[in-house]
Amino acid sequence: MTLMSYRQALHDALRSEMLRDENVLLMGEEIGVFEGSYKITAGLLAEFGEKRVRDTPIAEEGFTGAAIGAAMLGLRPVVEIMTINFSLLALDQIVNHAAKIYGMFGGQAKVPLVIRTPGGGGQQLGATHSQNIEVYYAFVPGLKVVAPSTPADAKALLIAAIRDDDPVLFLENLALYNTKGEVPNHDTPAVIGKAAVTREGHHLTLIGYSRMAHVAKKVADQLADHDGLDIEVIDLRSLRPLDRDTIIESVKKTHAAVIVEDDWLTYGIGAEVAASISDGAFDYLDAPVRRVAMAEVPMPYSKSLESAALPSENDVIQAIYQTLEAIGHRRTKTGPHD
Amino acid sequence: MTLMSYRQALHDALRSEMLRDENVLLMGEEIGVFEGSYKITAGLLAEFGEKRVRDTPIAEEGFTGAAIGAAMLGLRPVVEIMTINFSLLALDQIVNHAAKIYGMFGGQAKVPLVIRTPGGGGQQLGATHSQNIEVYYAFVPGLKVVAPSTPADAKALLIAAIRDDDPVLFLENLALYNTKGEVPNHDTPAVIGKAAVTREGHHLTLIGYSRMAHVAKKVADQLADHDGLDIEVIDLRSLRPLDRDTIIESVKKTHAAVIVEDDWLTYGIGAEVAASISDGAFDYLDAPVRRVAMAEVPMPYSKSLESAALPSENDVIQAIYQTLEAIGHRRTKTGPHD
Amino acid sequence: MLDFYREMLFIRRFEERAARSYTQALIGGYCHLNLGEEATVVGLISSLRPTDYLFTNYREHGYAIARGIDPRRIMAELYGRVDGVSKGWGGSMHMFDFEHRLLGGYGIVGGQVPLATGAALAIDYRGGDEIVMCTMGDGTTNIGAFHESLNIAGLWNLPIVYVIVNNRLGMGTTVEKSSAEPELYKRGAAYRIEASRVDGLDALAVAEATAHAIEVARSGRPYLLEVVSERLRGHSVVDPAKYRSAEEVASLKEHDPVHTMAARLVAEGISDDVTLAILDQEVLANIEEISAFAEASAFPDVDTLFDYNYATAVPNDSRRLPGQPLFGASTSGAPS
Amino acid sequence: MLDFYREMLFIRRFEERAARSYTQALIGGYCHLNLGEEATVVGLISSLRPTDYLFTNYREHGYAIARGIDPRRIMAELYGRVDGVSKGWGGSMHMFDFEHRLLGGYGIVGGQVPLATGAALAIDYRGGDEIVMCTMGDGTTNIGAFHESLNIAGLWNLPIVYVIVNNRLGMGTTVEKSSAEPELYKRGAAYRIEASRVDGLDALAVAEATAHAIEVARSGRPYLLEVVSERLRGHSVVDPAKYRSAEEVASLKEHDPVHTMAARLVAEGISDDVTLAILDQEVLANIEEISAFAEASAFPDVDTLFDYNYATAVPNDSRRLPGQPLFGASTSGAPS
Ligand SMILES: Cc1ncc(C[n+]2csc(CCOP(=O)(O)OP(=O)(O)O)c2C)c(N)n1
Ligand SMILES: Cc1ncc(C[n+]2csc(CCOP(=O)(O)OP(=O)(O)O)c2C)c(N)n1
Ligand SMILES: [Mg+2]
Ligand SMILES: [Mg+2]
Repeated sequence: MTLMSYRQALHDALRSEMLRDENVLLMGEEIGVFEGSYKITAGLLAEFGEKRVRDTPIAEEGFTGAAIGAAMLGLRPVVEIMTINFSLLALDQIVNHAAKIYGMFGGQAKVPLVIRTPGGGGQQLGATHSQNIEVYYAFVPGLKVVAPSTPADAKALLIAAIRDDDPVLFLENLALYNTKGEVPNHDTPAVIGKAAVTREGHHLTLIGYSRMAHVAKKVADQLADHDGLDIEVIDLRSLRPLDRDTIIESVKKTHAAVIVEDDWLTYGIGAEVAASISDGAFDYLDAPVRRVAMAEVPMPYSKSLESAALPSENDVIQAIYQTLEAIGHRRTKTGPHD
Repeated sequence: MTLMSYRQALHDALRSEMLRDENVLLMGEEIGVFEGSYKITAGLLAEFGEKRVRDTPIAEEGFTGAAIGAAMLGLRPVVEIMTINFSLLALDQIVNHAAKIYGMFGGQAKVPLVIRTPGGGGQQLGATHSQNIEVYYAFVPGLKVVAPSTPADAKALLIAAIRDDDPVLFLENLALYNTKGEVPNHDTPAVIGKAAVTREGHHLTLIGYSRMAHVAKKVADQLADHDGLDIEVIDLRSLRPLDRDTIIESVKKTHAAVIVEDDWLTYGIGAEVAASISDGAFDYLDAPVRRVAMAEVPMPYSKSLESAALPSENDVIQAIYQTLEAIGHRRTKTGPHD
Repeated sequence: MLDFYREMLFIRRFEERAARSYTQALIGGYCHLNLGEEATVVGLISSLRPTDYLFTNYREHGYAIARGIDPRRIMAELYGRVDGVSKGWGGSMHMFDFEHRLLGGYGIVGGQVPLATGAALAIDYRGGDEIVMCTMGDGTTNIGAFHESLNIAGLWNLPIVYVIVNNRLGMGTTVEKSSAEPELYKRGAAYRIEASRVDGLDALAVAEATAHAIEVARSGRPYLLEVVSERLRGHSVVDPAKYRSAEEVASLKEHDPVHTMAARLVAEGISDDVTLAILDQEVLANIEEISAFAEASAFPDVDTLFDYNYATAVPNDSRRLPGQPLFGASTSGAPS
Repeated sequence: MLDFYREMLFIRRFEERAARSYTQALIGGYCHLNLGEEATVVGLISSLRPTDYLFTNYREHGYAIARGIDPRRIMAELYGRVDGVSKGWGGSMHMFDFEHRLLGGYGIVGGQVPLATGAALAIDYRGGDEIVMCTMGDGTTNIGAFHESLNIAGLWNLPIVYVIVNNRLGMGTTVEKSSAEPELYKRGAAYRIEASRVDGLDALAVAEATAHAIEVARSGRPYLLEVVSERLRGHSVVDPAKYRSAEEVASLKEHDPVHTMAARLVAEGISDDVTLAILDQEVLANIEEISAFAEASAFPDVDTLFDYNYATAVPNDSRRLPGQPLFGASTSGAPS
């Protein structure tokens, strides 16, 4: 194990997969000479040359589509879309082409493609640069969508995504790049499609992904220290497939759930998670599933408004206490479970 | 009142708004000379001329963006995107621009724009032409999204959308164009943001929108005739804003809900509806909210597979009975409510 | 020339049969025909090597035939059957056959252009000597994907021939109403891509121009070829094309490439009316067999609905029919 | 010429102050400066009438200044304050002022191009005599929106001047690496749009070329103007621009348009060193006042977070803070 940043873990995964398989190439804006907007690809142009590290024109649709076509012929392109906001320009190629080609042609062509892109919020980038629209991808059959929150998962899931024969949307987060964690030295791919229980507990299930999996863990640890609360934390890791089993199993144990997400509440990722819990753990839930999410506005630039629009640790804590309170109330009324 | 088709109602609304306000113009592919792929705009080029009925090049991003820009200067463009599948190409203009301009610039510019586009499925159009991706729009603050199911609502909501000062995504459906209904002769706009209870009942709440609001109504009527079941039907009509109050009120009365939708299940429109019900009617629900939706595959062309992938009336009926059965079961266990 | 004619005639009769089958509800969805474009199709494909790749749009039956795919499988695809080239999943707009290097059949206008560009990138990456041909309609040159792709191909010296099949209409809109520069091949200049225009009603001329374009591509530079062709009928089978004048329709008939070629064969003494009539009978009989084969082929089994969810299986994949509950016995099926 | 110089100098000092304020954390997010583009900005805007419209990208502080917007409000926007041109909602990338007809400030590369085209459509629709100017960077010419928009403007004869501010880099990528036709104005030919190129370091030359372009636009045809300019520093304030060679940086300094213009003013006897130094002191003092004004302005009140949800209020609008439950007292607030 080595302690390293999320950024370094991504970089190392790219590099070792490029060394392992010469079909792996990188494409994207400013990933070469500029070394990447967020420096994930720093040094790779120097090491692998222009053939394998391709600076593209500003043409998200064109170069993403080109990567899909190259993948159909057996290359394994890893595309960087500078931020997920710009991926809207490539959406037709991703949804109508990458996601469809395998099924629509009766399984004749695979699309072993990875699209890496960071979500964000909280960096004062304003309305067009602060969106978390991963639900657009998670919604689409034929795609896989992963959203690691730790450096170890970032590495293992990126390796898995590159080796996977389907198009994978690999969600990163601007606020995670500098976070650190222990990362195994070996190159073992993770299993795509599995959530992780990152903290065991029995009072309530707290669910997040990407940056919010961090926040969830932090809040849970804090409440354990300060209040002796024992909260179970789930990091979804994969948004498509969604690992409902792991979530339901936890809620069956804890009887309550709070979801934390960086995207807008209505129709966001949490909607599916909450709907799934309310269905699969119907007889076990002691309180409504609570969602803590972004205020539904185009993200304002000004710090005062941006802070108000983004979910804070405090919002999460409040939602947890309100949920527990509701349970206490109900328990008094109906008696303990089992 | 006049009995007319959904197509005719749309046509009439466009025509009378064009007569009323000369700032209203139509833009889209093949809406003029070709008279519209689905003939909604038939005759309007002849009546209003090329200035107000504009055949555009095949450039969804370009002409949708142009319509947004024209709206900023006070025109009221009504854009037709031939099917919602092609709207992916215009998504950046819609999400990053139309939806943001009012808020991002501190309320200085309005975008009085309507985007009309049909969803589909069930016409053997294959994977790229059979998607229902309205959730992409319903998710976005700054947009309004309406989805009428009857000719009367089609007319009243289209008039409302044209007179509204915000960008409105107006969802139509290929399978609805030929359906008929009574339509008021006057031009009264509907209120955007309100669901309709299209059938009162107390056994269960059945929820749909667009084509599925029809299916829901039909199924409910059928079950009333055959089985004496009294099902309440809600037509969402507006997906953003979502009228949670009307839904919750109904479920508080019926204690059970089934949602029918034409889009994919996971992360679809129904997820938010189910999550909202499970939260807002938590103490009233006697069974999990059931969702009947499309199978999560790229839509196959072949009739056998397409039929299997699409929700049928029978699927809805089955879900209703299973839900009622679950309630019966639980009621036996816990006794009736109240 | 006779070979060209036979192929053109075959496409003609195949498409006419497709139109008929459509009205008989044997074919569903949208169905776009190559009627009028037979000389273009045959001329374009004739110069390709079997190892070259072809990407095209939804108007591709003729291309599939010309590439040498068993026409029974093409018709079976139209009929939505398991023996179809795309196993019934694609239909008229989405035909695919890796063996014959027809890499689709795409329903989104312009969607194939970036993909084809990427295939050329893959060839270049591996140092192969194949090239990619990417066809599109005239209306398609106005969409962003065209611009982005040609720029990338120009920058990266990719081995690709972009072909604009200019049938002068995108549905009902003329080139003049949709393209600010209606001499479409001239758009190559915006990317320093060599370009030319050829008469698409003359199969031999098309073949010659294509051979040059392919040569350029094989030497490592993209090429833009505009083929001025014709659409004999409506945009798709269901379009009555009322927006066309009687004179226009008459002129179309007059320049019909199949008839023109037949007349030329006779005039040049290469064939005669009787031989051509016999050939036509043979083709027609063949087409009937093809249709019978397609009709006899089975519809895909509902059990196969989730067969192509993913190429690499993963846990928790969603494999539910619309009626099935989210949780319960029926949620199994997923590999784990 | 002295007026041009004063304006250029003002933009120079304003942008330098913005860079400093950024490092002082008075400005957040991304911050792209017009340093090196002062002559371009001033030359372009000088020929516009007050009633003409301007659409630009995220690198727009100078344009906002040149259009005559109170610079205190521009700085206040950078500082995220209520007195900002966009009331603190937009920031550096999203400035807007309807009164001065600056219609944004857009953060998505190419996003402004269709919008500007539509504004020109609206003018044409109403028979107005205004024109639209739409500026963009060199890298922006490779995105689909550029192509689609110019085609539409060419087809519909719209009164718009598209301006490519070619600072020879899109972040770190050179024009040659991103555009297959690096003489960018030549791309106008793909839409039969008149086009030309001008030296962007010479404000007078830019003004002259712009005047011609605007004349064409006002007569009802689009125009494509390429202005070859310079970016003195990194892509944004935080970019150290390590990818540039020492010689390149030296050459940039040598051709600095503000210094060049100052030298010219002195050489041509229009001004002298002392006068220019005094002018600079005045400008610097003014900038400090501007910054002080911005700093004194309040942050937007959290209560205003939902003020711009919709221009036309509707029932059931979502107005919840992240911590608020979906149901309960706090869900009110919506107009009904
Ligand atoms: C992005 C997109 N927009 C619109 C359509 C609908 N559509 C299908 S074919 C067509 C016309 C295409 O014209 P052209 O490129 O000239 O090809 P042709 O059909 O004439 O062969 C249109 C608008 C589509 N399939 N995709
Ligand atoms: C669609 C999109 N892709 C990528 C970006 C990130 N980005 C911001 S500026 C920029 C470079 C633009 O270069 P150019 O058009 O030359 O303008 P300049 O910044 O040089 O003025 C890029 C890639 C973006 N904002 N939008
Ligand atoms: Mg055409
Ligand atoms: Mg630039």
